[in-house]
Amino acid sequence: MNSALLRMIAGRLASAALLLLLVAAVTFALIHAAPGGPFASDRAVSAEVEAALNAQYRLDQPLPAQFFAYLGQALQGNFGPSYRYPGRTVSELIIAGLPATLELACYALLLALLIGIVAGSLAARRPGSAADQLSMGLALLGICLPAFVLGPLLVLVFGVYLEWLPVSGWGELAGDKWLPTVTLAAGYCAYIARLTRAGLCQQLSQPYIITARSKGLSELAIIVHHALRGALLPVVAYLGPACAGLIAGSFVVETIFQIPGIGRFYIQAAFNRDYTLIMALTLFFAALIIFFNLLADLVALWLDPRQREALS
Amino acid sequence: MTGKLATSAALWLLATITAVCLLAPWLAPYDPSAQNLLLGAQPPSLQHWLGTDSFGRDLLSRLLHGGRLSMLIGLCATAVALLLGVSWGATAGFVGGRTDALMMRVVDALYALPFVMFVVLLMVVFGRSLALLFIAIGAVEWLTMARIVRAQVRALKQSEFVEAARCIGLSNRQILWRHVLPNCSGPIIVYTTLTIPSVMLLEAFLSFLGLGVQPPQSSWGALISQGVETMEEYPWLLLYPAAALTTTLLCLNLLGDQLRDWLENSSPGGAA
Amino acid sequence: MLLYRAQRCAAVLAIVALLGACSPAERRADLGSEQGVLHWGNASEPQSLDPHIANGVPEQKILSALFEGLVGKDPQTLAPIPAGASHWQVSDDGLRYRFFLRPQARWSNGDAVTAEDYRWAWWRALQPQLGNPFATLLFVIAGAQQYWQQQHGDFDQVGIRVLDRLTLEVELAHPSEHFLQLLDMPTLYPLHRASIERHGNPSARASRWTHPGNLVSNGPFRLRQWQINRRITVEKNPHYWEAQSVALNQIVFYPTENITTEERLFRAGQLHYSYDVPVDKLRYYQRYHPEQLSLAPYLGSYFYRFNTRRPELADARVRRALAMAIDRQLITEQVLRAGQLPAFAMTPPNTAGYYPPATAPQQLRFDPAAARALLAAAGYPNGEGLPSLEILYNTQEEHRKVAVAIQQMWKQHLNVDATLHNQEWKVYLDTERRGDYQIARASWIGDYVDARNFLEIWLCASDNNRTGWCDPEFDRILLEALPRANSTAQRHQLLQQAEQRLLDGLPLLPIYTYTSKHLIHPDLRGYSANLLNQPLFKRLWLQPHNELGDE
Amino acid sequence: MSLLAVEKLCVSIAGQPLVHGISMSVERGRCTAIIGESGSGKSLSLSALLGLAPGVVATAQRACFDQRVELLANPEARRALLARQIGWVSQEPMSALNPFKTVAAQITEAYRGAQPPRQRAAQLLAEVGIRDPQQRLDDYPHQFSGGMRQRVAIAMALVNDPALLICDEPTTALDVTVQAQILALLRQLQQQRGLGLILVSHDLAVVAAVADRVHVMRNGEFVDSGTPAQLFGEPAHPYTASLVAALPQPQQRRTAAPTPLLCATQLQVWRGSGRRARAVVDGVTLSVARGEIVGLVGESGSGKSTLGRALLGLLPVAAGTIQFAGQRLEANAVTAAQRAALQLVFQDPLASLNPRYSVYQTLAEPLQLHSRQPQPLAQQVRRLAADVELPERLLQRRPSQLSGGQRQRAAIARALACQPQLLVADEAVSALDLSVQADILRLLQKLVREQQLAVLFISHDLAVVRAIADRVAVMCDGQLVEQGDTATLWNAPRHPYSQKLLGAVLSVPS
Repeated sequence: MNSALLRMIAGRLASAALLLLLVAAVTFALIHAAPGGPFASDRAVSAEVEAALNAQYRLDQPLPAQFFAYLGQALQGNFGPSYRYPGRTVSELIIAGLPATLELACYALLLALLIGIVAGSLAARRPGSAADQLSMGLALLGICLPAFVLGPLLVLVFGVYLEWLPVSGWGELAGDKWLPTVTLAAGYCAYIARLTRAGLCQQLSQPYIITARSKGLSELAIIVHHALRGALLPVVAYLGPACAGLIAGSFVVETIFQIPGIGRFYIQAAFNRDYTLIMALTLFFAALIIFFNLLADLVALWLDPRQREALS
Repeated sequence: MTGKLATSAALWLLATITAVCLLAPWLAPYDPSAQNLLLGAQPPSLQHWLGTDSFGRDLLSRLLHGGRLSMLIGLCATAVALLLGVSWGATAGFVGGRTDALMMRVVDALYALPFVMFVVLLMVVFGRSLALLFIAIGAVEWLTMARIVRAQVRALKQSEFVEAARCIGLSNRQILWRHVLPNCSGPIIVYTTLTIPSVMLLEAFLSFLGLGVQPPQSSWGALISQGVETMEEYPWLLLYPAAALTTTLLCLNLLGDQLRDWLENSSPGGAA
Repeated sequence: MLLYRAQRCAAVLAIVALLGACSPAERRADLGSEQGVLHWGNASEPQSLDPHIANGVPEQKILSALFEGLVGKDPQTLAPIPAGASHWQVSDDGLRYRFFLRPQARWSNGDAVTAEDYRWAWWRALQPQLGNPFATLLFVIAGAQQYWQQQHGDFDQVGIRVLDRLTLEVELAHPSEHFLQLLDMPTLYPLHRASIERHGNPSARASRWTHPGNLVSNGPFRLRQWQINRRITVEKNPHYWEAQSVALNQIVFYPTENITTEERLFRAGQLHYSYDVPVDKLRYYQRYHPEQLSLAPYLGSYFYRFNTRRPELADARVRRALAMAIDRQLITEQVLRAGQLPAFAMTPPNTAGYYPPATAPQQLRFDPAAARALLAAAGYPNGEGLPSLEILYNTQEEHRKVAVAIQQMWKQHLNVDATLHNQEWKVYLDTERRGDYQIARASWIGDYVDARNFLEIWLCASDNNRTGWCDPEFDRILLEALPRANSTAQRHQLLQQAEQRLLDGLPLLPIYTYTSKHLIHPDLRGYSANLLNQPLFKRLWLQPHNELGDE
Repeated sequence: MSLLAVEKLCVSIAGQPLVHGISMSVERGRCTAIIGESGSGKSLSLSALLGLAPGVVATAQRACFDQRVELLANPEARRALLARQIGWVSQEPMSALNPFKTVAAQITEAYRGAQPPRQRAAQLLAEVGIRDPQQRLDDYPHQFSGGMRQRVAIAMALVNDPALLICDEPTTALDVTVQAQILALLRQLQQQRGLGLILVSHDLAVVAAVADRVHVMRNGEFVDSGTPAQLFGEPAHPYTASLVAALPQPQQRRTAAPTPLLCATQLQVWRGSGRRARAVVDGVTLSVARGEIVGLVGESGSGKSTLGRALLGLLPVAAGTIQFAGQRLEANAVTAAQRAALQLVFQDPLASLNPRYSVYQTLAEPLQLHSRQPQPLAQQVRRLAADVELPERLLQRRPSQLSGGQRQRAAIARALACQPQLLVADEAVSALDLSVQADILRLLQKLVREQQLAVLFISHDLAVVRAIADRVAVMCDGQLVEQGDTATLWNAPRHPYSQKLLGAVLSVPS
């Protein structure tokens, strides 16, 4: 069992390495295909300067050589200097932006899980009831209300009209984490609520629920102790890929609320042709997605003894 | 009861929105790019039902034309996803064995790619091209379709009626086209219905970041992103496009859900 | 069960964490006013605080708080005022400047500022590896250009001489009225050699000498904290020679990229100064808080480049027709609305006393009938036969607005179809440089107040020309006649001649002259708008307004 | 004194009455059984009585437990009873246990006694006959076999020493030998503990083996009641009589053609791949002749279905040969003629029909492929339908609009459309109600007689096989342990496994 688990993890890590290589290659090709270099600016840069800069950053070498040199460095944990911000290494920039992004993602995920599971459970308790229709209606709305619509609307209502909460920043002013968190969480919350409801409804129709009922358990106990575990399996399966979405979502939310996270960095880096930063961020996000997918699978294994059996 | 009512309401609403957007060139009261700088941004009035933007352009006309483009992108990208996903998934599921394992490995691998980032990068770098937008979005959305179709095909391949079909001597291609794919059509239709809104969402997301369709063309995402800039002064410029997008997505999702419920309940293999 | 408990714990934790961050709203600016902390909106994250690498306006603002050149500028008139040098002498031929440094000037670590610090800094500014975008500014100094182009490797041949610890002599290549202005630019600031060399090769871009704790500066403030994408804090430099008259204790620079957000922050009492004002907010401030709105002329021109290598634009009559078919008044008043001036020439009016040719507004007046006639004369009656034109601009709301308006005017007045093509900044630069465009949006912001700075980009050999337009006579005036001019009046006359040639050739479509737009907190005193939009931080102070006055 | 007394219980779902006033009672130490075909309402009435099914409305004049508690009037009291006094064992051992919890946790979840829970769980597991109970406490349900799971479910019901145990089809999904064990266990518990037992079943033999009193249920009503001997011995009510009559009865033997049509020698079939591969069929030699029905019996997992498919050339064979009509049959080189001649009928008629095809399309498809007859297609389809006694008006219907028996007829007709010589019927009647089962068996026999078909009849139901087969082969763990003439094998099984299997068969006393 344990060795099977280790084998699975090892296999996944091996394919992850391959995948990261692919990501690196594609990204590298894409950014170097892009017109305009990192040092282009409105004021013409003289040929001498450009040559000196290219030599300094090895941009004068053939592309494959650059790529392999980059890979060699990256494997040693050196992601190079930022082109846009001389004097900063890429790692430094990522570490500077990471806390805000992670914090935002964590809060949003927690909020989404909390509200999503509770709302989904309430809805599944009596399918067709007013509570069900209300929460599922809201969930549908949540799915259809993208962050870039919801965010500005929340800002308009709570920040501008009511003046209850700050409209931008992260950890700068009291309460400025509320609006970004809610904005990012809404969509996920809605999905989780729907998945929980569907999962619960499905589990509640299983014969073992009747068995549980025949033990004289209350409906709440049946949901919490029996049905929820199975019902959460689809939620867990969803959460892996959802992390990818969470990152994509953080692009928008960080832009709307001017949060100094790495999502915003990414877009800036793409605009600035900060090659090393784009490479590192893409690889970082890819690794993150792979990691979360693996994590989701491990959690599913933990939740579901049958899958554990199938593994060994 | 209410579900049925909501569904038919959604259907009618969606049909109406689609119709007026598609007929935008004939229905729109004004030229969507005709400016009236002296008029500037005006709140909704009798002349301009949804008001005007700061160039004095009629919002309703822009909304209709923008919707046309949004829907076009939604449909085309979904078609790309559908074509790719169904053929890939059906092949993998039906052939099975090592081919299947390999093909699904590819899908798994692609799943783990930060596609949104690639799309962002692609749009930053090569910008502007609508065709690229379709392809980029379609390329993101086909993976789930492939998984769904493959799972369906595999399940159906094991089913007794497919075995029966093999037993009476049908060729693989006949089995696939006559017995397997038609029975996948339910999930395919449902997922297609659900893909359209997510594609529209992705387009809107890109337009919001300034990477989607380019002026003078306009999509709902682009209108929203412009509306956000001036939402305090001219809230109608945000609210109406947002409402249009949300309503359309809502209708599509509602229909997709209803279709799925309906198919699940009526499918013979389902809980009877 | 375990799962359930874990969920509950997580839920409670999440709520506590989020709620913990919530307390009654505070107004940062008010607090800052009392503590002498200035909260300054600064647009974007600075690329670097190395004066030889940074090339943006936001960086320049921070550097001007950290460093001080030999000569400063009066915040109102921009006239040279003593700074690092207490006084200076100019030779009669205008070629030799002798600067006498203040003996009490100190670096932020207490070291004395010496003439050698200037010389070394200027040596560093001319190292090509650094990629200094403003190195060309030093070319006024004799031998600098040759050194830069590596015609000789001997820095001693460059006209910079340290006469003694506190005396620096500079020899110019030719007389330049604007030389004193240049001394206030980051590229000519002194640098603390020891602290830079401590962090490696002084001409390496990736040096860490500019990080907090490493950066040694000679200005009224010193670097205290640098949180990437959040804020940069500078604090009063106790070693500054005039420290006792610096009123501010700290300045916090915020890289708030989105101007809508910045305006909201200002309104919420979080900033003393905003980098910009959204157009749609101008009306609100003009009506309700005119005292907080600062609109001032800004030394910058907004224009379109015509690619004269394209056959359809090769005919100057077509270009002129296009230029006469736009109603600049309408654009500035209805689209831009921030008091921008319609422009009919390249150089902004009153650039250090210089005015463009007086006939220019008449030449490029809004006259649809004349424009149509010109177009017809060029062979395109009623716009027929003219291929569709494409306006290239970099993706930005304001550029789009102007382009959309112009597109509409051409359609309406000339029946000329134009399409808009926006490109992301770097792509746009690349396209423009390759000449792969018809009409491209452009702008030029003056580095210093001098008309030549605006005209020299139209030289045949200039990398900034990019239109294919080349007029030998124009080049001759600027390159040969102008350096020999021996009075300001003569100089202005030559410049006007050159500009007239430019307007005759018309490789550009002047549109408007910039204004700087800021929101200014009533507590911020000592601020005066100027053409270069350059504040003098050491002269600013904060005066908390009356408790009763708060609304 | 009755433990449970129910009078005039009515049950309805969404306003539609489904059970119309049934009355019953059960005493301590006695067993009351309810028998009926699917859809008669037997399970529904009990789960409604105990409030196990949400959305079901139950009313009764009286539904009294132990003379004290009115079950329907007081849901809270009923729930308390469920925990302590009433145990319930459900129909499906595969899904009646929560797959996510260990058996110990499930057994003791509602435990109110004083013992340490794990000890109690181990004790109960021992009592229901699970070996090494201590070791198995932390196992999950999927680690138990079907019969063991049913034992766990019974242990779970017994945790608080209930007075009444309600078993809903407790053995339906189990193999015969396991069924016999479970029934023995129930009887033993009933006697040792003085349990009152309510048993719901469709299987007359099971009921006859356990019950003291039987109610026959049909369309929501009790149509007949009595002791098993009374009911099945001399059925008074016509419905009871028809049930008894539908029990499979041994038929007279046919004479088979002397040369076998299909002959398999030393057949070996592997399933799975890589390390998990194993021989599911191992060294089987079997033959079937025209006009003969060969029964293939064995417990689930013994390899019966795999063998059947291998014989049809649907699965590749690892070793051994198959001769069909004098020619070698290879799975990867089946000729069109062979394909048509070898047909299969499945257990689940619904799953074996394309849900999107009407009966007509289903039948037309093989005809288009194979038929060389000159008549128009429609006519051929109609004749085929007539052959399997399928009314012509059903031809345009989809499978979901047909009854179970009609579907199976359609499935058989499809097989016949190819004009087969050998028909493999894989559990072809197992999913059908007793009366329908009898009809289909009759149809099969008619076809064998009229068309000189060879039939391999695979079933786990020994009574059915005994009734229909001329010869029987017994399969165990992939091997044929014994084969021979039906009557001979039944009367004197030689192999120990056959003896065990046949010994476990229950029969209805007549």
